Amino acid sequence: MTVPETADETPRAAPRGVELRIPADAAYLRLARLAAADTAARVGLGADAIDDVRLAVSELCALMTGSRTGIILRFEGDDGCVVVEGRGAPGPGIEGENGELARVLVEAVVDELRFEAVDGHATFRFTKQVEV
Amino acid sequence: MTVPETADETPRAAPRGVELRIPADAAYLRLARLAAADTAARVGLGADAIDDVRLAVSELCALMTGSRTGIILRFEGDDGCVVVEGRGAPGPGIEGENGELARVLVEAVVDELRFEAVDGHATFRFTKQVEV
Amino acid sequence: MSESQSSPTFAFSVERDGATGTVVARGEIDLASSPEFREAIHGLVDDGVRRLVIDLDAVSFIDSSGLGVLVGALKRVQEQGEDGGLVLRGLSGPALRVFEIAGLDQVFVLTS
Amino acid sequence: MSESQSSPTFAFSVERDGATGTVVARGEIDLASSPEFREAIHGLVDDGVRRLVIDLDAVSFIDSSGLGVLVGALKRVQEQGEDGGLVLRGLSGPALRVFEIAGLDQVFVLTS
Ligand SMILES: Nc1ncnc2c1ncn2[C@@H]1O[C@H](COP(=O)(O)OP(=O)(O)O)[C@@H](O)[C@H]1O
Ligand SMILES: Nc1ncnc2c1ncn2[C@@H]1O[C@H](COP(=O)(O)OP(=O)(O)O)[C@@H](O)[C@H]1O
Repeated sequence: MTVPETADETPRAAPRGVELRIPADAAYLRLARLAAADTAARVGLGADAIDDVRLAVSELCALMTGSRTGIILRFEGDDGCVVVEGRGAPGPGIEGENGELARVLVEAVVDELRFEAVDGHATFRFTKQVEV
Repeated sequence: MTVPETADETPRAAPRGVELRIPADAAYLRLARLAAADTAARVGLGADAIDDVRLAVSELCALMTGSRTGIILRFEGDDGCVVVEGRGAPGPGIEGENGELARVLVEAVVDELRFEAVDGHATFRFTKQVEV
Repeated sequence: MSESQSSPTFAFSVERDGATGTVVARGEIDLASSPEFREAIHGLVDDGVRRLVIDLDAVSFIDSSGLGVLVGALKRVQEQGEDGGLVLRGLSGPALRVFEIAGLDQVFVLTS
Repeated sequence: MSESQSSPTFAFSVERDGATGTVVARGEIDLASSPEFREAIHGLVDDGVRRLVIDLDAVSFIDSSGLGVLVGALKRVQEQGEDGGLVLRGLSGPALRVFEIAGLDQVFVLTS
């Protein structure tokens, strides 16, 4: 994931993809889903695959809600493939049955998935390809 | 508008509001509108006021599309008031009749508005209050 | 019938007829909206409802927290004894798919 | 009748009956979708359409670029002479509001 190098006054030239920063609060999960679905639709994913990306982003962000830091999401779409990266801190929901179910659901709906939560940092990356 | 001070690996603690970075391309206006409407709904604006915020963000971002930099948007909602700030570079649409009409529309639908385009930088800030 | 709306995109209504309670949910059930949904369901069971119908026809999204609420509801009505039961009505589209992935379409009684 | 869809959230269909052309638009008309919309309308007029009906009933959003397309369409049909005309059908909700702010509800012939 790319993070701005310095605090310059203008946006970086020709950025690729979309970056969304939200508070680690459940009230912002809907916006994360909207951004996910918008990216997936722009890349040309079908209705079911868009729902899959929406669910995956929502569940992964939910695992980071309730933490004291925000959540940073990056969405990129190229060649019929969506790549979503996220970063935050593990929230209380990461433990327990719902956290387990969340991961089962995400693994079932995305292509490649990496999710790590160590030392108070949580990161994920997943891809979803257009069906051919 | 707050920009991250350094390229640290974790999100800043307890961020307020939402930040969205999009390419300066018309294909991303819809996402800017979705983020605007989501913020306005979360703050409790009524249906018409949500439409106003959606239109204002869309028109202001359209004035910056086609430039070579991206667009950075910040959405905050407090005490029944939405504040939207944006930054980018002036796009070709800023000149001519549609650019003028865009500004007329925005001025009609928001409360306070500042829009500046100088030296290749464009910035805006507007507020929209819940009707009481 | 009572109406409730916790988030701009989730709402539900509750109807009660003797020991039967019907909850009609609309919109998106996620970590933001599921607590209020859970509370309403628990309230009905605590209040003597034994047969629960939860209508999910107009639910466009459900996440693991929403599934947790429904699994919890099933356990609660079953704890009420032989006459306790839960039916999920109108489950379709994206919401049904989540149930299938979780294997929960086999656990619940589904009707159209 | 022909169908077209330039963006995931905008689509329109075109019907032609002699010198009358009907364009039914659906979804969001913004800077991303208005060029294709403009092209279709210009194509009809270039192709001999004199009376144009543009149905905006299912249009949930229109921006200044969309208004520009419609103003341009009006000018084009009026340039065709006495028999040229444009009617906007089904304008309501947020889209109507934008016309009102721009004062364009007084410029166009609107029907329900
Ligand atoms: N992913 C899951 N798999 C299996 N059982 C679950 C899962 N999630 C929740 N449950 C069960 O559903 C019950 C209710 O969960 P929850 O809604 O979190 O609590 P409550 O009992 O307060 O409704 C839990 O006691 C648990 O046994
Ligand atoms: N905001 C506006 N106010 C008044 N007239 C406008 C406005 N926007 C566009 N027009 C008129 O509409 C016509 C069409 O605009 P446009 O759609 O940009 O070009 P085209 O003629 O290729 O359709 C322009 O020639 C202009 O006179």
